[in-house]
Amino acid sequence: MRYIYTFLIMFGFWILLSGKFDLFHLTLGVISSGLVSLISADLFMYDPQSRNHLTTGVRFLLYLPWLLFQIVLSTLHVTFLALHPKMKEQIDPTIVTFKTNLKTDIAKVALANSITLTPGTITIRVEDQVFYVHAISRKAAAGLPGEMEERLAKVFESD
Amino acid sequence: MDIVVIVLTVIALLFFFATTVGLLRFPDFYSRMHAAGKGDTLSSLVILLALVLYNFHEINLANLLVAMKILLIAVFIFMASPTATHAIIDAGYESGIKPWAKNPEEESP
Amino acid sequence: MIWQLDLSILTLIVICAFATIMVKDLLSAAIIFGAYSFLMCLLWTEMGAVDVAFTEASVGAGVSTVLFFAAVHQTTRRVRTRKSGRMLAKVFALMAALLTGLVLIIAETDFPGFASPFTPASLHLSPYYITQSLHDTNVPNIVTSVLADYRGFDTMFETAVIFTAGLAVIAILRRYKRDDRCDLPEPYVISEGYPDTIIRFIARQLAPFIQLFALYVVAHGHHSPGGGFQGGVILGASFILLAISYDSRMIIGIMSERLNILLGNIGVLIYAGIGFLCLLLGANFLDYSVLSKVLPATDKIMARSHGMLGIEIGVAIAVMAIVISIYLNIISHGKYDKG
Amino acid sequence: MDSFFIGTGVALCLLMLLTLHRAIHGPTAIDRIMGVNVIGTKTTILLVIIGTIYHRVDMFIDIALAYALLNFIVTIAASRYFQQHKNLNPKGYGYRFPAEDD
Repeated sequence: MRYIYTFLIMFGFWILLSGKFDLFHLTLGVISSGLVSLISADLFMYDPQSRNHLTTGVRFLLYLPWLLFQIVLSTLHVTFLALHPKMKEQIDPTIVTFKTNLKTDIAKVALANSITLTPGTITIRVEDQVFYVHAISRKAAAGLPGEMEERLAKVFESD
Repeated sequence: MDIVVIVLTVIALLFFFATTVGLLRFPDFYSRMHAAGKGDTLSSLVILLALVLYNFHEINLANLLVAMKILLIAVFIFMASPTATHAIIDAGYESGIKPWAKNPEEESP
Repeated sequence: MIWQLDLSILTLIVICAFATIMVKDLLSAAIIFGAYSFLMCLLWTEMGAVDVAFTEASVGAGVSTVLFFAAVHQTTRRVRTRKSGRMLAKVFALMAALLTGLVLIIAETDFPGFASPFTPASLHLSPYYITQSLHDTNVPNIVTSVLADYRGFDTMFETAVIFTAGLAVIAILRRYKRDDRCDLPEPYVISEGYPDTIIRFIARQLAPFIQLFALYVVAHGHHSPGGGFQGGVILGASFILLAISYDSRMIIGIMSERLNILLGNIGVLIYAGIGFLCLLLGANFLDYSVLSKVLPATDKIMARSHGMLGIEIGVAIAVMAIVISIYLNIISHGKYDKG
Repeated sequence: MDSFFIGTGVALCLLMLLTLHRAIHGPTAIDRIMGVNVIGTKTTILLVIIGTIYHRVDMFIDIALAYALLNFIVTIAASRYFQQHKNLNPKGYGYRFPAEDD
């Protein structure tokens, strides 16, 4: 099953890259995507629990606009800090830890990267369920883990 | 259309500039990483969006494919950039860089 | 040529080059050299040499910097500097460099002017390639047709050179006995490193895309920049990414040492085999047009195009296998046990 | 419009010059990696811009795509080095400046 999924995704990627729709190049595409899915399908879709991938994907796409909005906020925040004349009074870096309830790898990775992209915080490391986060000010540190975790739990772990 | 492209590019350049200034001005490694990791992602996305709009002046298949490829670059940057940020900052943490503290005597690690 | 960009990139390159020499820490030198390779790629792109730029992109970003890191990882970061006091030698070296430069500058006046259209090369050979190669081989990318068809013999031995480099690394570094370990120098603390979930996950997701992109580069070498060499390097880089983020046992699991060396041989053999096939069919070595007798539904021109694709695949396989085996040998001291 | 993009490219080069200051002067090797990572992102974008100036984006886009995928590998490799070695600035490293004579 996962070979077929990988093959379909890879073939879509090939069509985007190639842009040639004659028989010869499509055959090459089928061969290449078959080869890649043979080599690395079990890497690409390593997932102990089988779940409905499609609804998860749709919910993740719905999550993206909110994330983009957060990225805009965070860039404005960094811009403000960097150009602030008395920058050192504005920042007060700390390292905070917290424990998350998310269990699957993909949810943890999404949470970590979302933390990195939102204003004022960067994930340093993830040990099992404990996140080490560097926050640039106390205010940013207080807002962790925030509503992100609930949103991601809704995306990845509600079936 | 050109005006939109110019406005987007200028915004992206502004963010890039802020990123660079942050990279030079922030006091310690961790806060520099904030500047490098965040500013870059959004400004790359914005400038790539501007280039997509500019190259999409007439609608045909070839232009569509080029636009899709530029968007693919954006997607890969979006996936790779936070991870690279995380990798670098983790390496720094592992090798024991002390964070810069506002009041050094108050902090006790 | 856009002179504004040209000038600014060149300035950056010169700064980078000086910094690479001046810095004492070898690891930092490798890092700055990575930046140098980025800039070099930009310069070549800006001058329009797209295929060269692609080679620089794939080799510089994917492999060479990583190999430098691996080498520093296994040896030492320190540069041994001599105490000053050998002024005479330095002055002598400066004199020699200046003299050579002077001779070169004098010799340069005998060359034709830069990009002059009246040199012998651009009077006869280049116009032929530019006007006739599409007609001869049905391949729009002239660089590919020149490299793989008109100069096919040359390229075959370039592949053989890469193969030899791989053999040399194996011969020097690979050890089969378990007991002759060489321990690391004193000031280093080596830990296994924390198994990082995020890096592993993203690497796992990106690796298939990199592999498919590499195969695309190989297959579309005729129409866009790229070809067997670049594709092979990128393919090797995807495996190196997995080895870095997990462990070298991971890629040994996918591709064992025996298979790897076998693939290196097969790659070169495909190249030479296509050449011998042409010979058997009664034409010159690597004259692909006779392949139309074997391949279905092709005329002579398409046969040249397909023949080129065949040797590109051979080059890609050889390069991939050799890049992987060089990396594995360097990172594990030739023992294939960790990394 | 072309001259606008040339201006953008030159501006990006100037920013790269500033970033290069961070990449060359350290203070630690990890700061250098950070600088090189930022330079790599800018390189990707400059490649697309150069393609736009030449009106042949379809040729240049592949190189940019290769960079978007491969820039990641360099950063990961460098950071793995530090995760395993743990010594950032051992004694005697730095610049061959006259003040720092060894």
